[in-house]
Amino acid sequence: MVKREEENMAIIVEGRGMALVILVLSYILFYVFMYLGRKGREIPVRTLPPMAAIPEGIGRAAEMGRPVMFTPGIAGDLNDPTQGPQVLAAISILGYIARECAKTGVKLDVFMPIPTALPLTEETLRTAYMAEGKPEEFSPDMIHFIAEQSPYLTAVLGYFQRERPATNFLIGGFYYESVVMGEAGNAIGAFQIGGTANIHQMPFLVATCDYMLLAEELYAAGASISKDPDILGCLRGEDIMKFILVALMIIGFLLGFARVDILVKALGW
Amino acid sequence: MPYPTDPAGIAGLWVAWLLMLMIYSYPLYKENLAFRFAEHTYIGITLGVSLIVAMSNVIRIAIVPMLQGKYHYIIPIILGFMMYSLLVPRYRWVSRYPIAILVGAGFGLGMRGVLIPNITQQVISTITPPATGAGAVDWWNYIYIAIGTICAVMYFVLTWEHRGGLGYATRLGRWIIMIGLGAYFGNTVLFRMAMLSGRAQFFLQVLKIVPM
Amino acid sequence: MSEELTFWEKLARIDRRVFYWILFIGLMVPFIRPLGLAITVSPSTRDLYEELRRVQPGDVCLINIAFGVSAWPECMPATAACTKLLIRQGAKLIIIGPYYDVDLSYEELKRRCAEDFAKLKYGEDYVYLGFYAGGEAVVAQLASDFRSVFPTDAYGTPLDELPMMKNINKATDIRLVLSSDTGDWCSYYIRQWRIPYGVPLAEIGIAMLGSEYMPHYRAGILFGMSVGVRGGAELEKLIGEPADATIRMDAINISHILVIIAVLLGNIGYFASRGKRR
Amino acid sequence: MSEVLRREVVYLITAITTIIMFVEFFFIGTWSAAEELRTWAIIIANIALGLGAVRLLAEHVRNIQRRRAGVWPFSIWLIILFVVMFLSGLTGYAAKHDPSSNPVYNWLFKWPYTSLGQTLYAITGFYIFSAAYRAFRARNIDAALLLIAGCFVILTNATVGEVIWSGIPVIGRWFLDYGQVPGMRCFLIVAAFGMLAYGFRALLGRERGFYGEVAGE
Repeated sequence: MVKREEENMAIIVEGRGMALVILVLSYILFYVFMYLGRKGREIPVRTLPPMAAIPEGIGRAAEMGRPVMFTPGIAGDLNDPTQGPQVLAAISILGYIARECAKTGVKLDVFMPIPTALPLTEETLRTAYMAEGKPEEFSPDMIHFIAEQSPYLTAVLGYFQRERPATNFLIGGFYYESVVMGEAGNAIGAFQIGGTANIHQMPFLVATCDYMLLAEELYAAGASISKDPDILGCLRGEDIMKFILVALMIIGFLLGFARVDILVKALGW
Repeated sequence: MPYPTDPAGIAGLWVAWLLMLMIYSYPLYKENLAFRFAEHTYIGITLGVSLIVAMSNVIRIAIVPMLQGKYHYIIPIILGFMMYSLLVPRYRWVSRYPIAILVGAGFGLGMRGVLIPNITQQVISTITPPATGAGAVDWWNYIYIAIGTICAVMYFVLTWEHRGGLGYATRLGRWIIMIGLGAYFGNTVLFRMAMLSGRAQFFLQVLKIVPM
Repeated sequence: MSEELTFWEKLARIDRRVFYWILFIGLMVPFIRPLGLAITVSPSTRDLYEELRRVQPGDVCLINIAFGVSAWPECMPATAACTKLLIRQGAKLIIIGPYYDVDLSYEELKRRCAEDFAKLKYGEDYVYLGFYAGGEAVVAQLASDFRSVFPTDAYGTPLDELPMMKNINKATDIRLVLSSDTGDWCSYYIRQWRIPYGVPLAEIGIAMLGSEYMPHYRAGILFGMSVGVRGGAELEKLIGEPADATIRMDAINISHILVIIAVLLGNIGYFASRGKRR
Repeated sequence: MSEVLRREVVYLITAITTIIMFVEFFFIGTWSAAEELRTWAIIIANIALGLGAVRLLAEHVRNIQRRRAGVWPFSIWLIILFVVMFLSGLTGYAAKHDPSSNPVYNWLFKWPYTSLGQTLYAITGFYIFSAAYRAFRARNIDAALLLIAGCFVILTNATVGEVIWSGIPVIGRWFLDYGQVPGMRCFLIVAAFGMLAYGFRALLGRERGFYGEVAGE
């Protein structure tokens, strides 16, 4: 299936060597700490307030007798390099939210504008309700599909005032809809938890949500709930990579004053 | 767009104008029948447009090449239709196969795509000193960006407690992040207001208060 | 909640709809009565203008309309001003766009530069190749072989039958590229055109991209940059033809002042009512 | 056996696809498989839209059947519009390979559709305004920094800023060109690691949350 046309001494594409080193190094670190985690090594993790607030948000909905809304933003199809992984991370978090909703009997509405993610969403909800012993409460009607960004936004806006959800989860790959949903959600007094790795939308979710998962936290959210050794191990690996980068930056920064660019060249390899 | 002269154009213009007001009745007043009408109009039309576009994409990317001899394109077409197994409870799991390819492609492209622009290039830009002949201001910016980036990255250390030295660094990091978010927010205001002013202008244009 | 609110508390809790009405009406005012506040030209716009002025008659320039109809208010003024300038320099234009409503945008562009386009002959002085899809891969393809992406122009005429396109088939045949974006298209052109082939490139899209591409502009990768509608207004000033963006800048000014006033009210209300509570 | 088919094979396909993308990126050579898989993914995603359409229409048919208060007449309207749009587009496409060649499709696309698009795109103007009013309050140092940076940039973008004080654009430009850089850069870096770790677990078949499986079970 794969054919190589040219034989050359160099096998790595020019300028991508360091990227490969970083990838391999990260993977090794992730693996080592995942292994240690499974062996029972304790890895402390900073609690993520947004995750801790999920039960609070759902409890609030139960008290008020109103639904809970979840949406991953317009994002992109699962094969989209930047949006796809965010959608998947959001669906993982949705699994937890759904279980909490099933426990408390709160109605959950999911607005999912991504057709390729529909099967995963359905499967996740079904499993969550099953795990709580209430499979009969799950129905595919909980998932609302709307094609394209702006119509999806209008549908969510209409839903907000018609159904008045008590809690909104805006977690995933957001674009311009973030600020509108965040503010419109605020206007109906909803408690809101946001999350995205799309830098251009972070300011708006920070401004309009009560809690917010920023960048990496979106992917790591699972750890603070499940204490899954795999996720914790990866987190430790990520932290060590961050320290390595910080060390490189400190050294490079100091070398910069002497105008020694050896590190710049090495990183560009 | 010039002010239309044909009846269909004039009707279109007024329909567009009314639909705009129906949508804006939501922020300016509250959810109401007019908004609901515009909402459902939009969802219905867009679903039609998207399906037509998706269909022509499939014809262009898959069917035409297949008819020209790339017979293996029948595979992704079958995989695509495997997604519809979701509608048949017994065979729901079949939809996982096409999804596995999408997820794999997304992760593969995503992970390889972040290494250079998000990691190495960001470090390189952080440690590249200002050009020769740079003034004090340039050096100050160099120091600010380097220290700021380092502290902000430290803020995201999740498996160590933020105490001692790390505590100071992360607090500074948090401030730096807030400055970034504030500046980004402020910059977006320009774009959004330009768009909204376009609608305000359209409101007047249709009424012929200002020329089109 | 039901207790009587003080004036300061009310100030901190003004109903959103009050702001929305003020904003929508405020934005209409300058269209009826322009304020004409002065506009200063920023260095990135000036660099853009200077480089466009260096275009020689007969040079072929590519204009990438990477915005949809929804972004006309922000992107169209700068695109129109640059198009006018290029036509006056005697450049030949190739116009393309990756959004499927690009036909409407192209018609609008022609309408805004009607006087200039009237002097040109289609096929000899400018061509419209129309819609293309497929993201960065297609931009790369375009750099090496135009005809594989656009076998014909938007009207179905084969490229070889268009006199202007006779010797044009790859990135190096192009004098410069202007990309007006709402998304990532400029970075595709940076990676696939600017870096490998050295084709001069400028971004003339939405304001948010101004921050994103500022490092590229500073590094000399982009020869110039027009930032949103403000860039459009600056270009209109430079070519001496105030148009849409100049008027719109008044609306921008009003809206920005309103935002600042709202922020001040919010803070005054917040601090005054907090003081009371203590 | 069916468990293997339902789970392990799926993870294996994900992993192989991911690795093919890596190989193409890092190693010199012509890797047509990667290009091919990407095209496949695009085809699959386009076909999947029909699934969404089925779901959307089913929801509105249910609304009508159950006479859902306040909504069901609109559901009828939605379905009528969809049918008109789809059939007219189809006729146009069949005739000239261009849906817009049908006048009904063209009219609906040119007026209601684009106008609603512009309207919704611009509606953010309202919400960003009220978001600034509520969020830009100096409750603590964090919020104060957000406020200061935001206000300077807002006044810099408007020409009126320099009329108020000539220093405003200087400071505002500093925030835009330098002030925001470290914060944004840090997000790029940490989000990248988040994705690497998440993708790594998916590659090993250990991240199954999105496949509807609860971790640890």
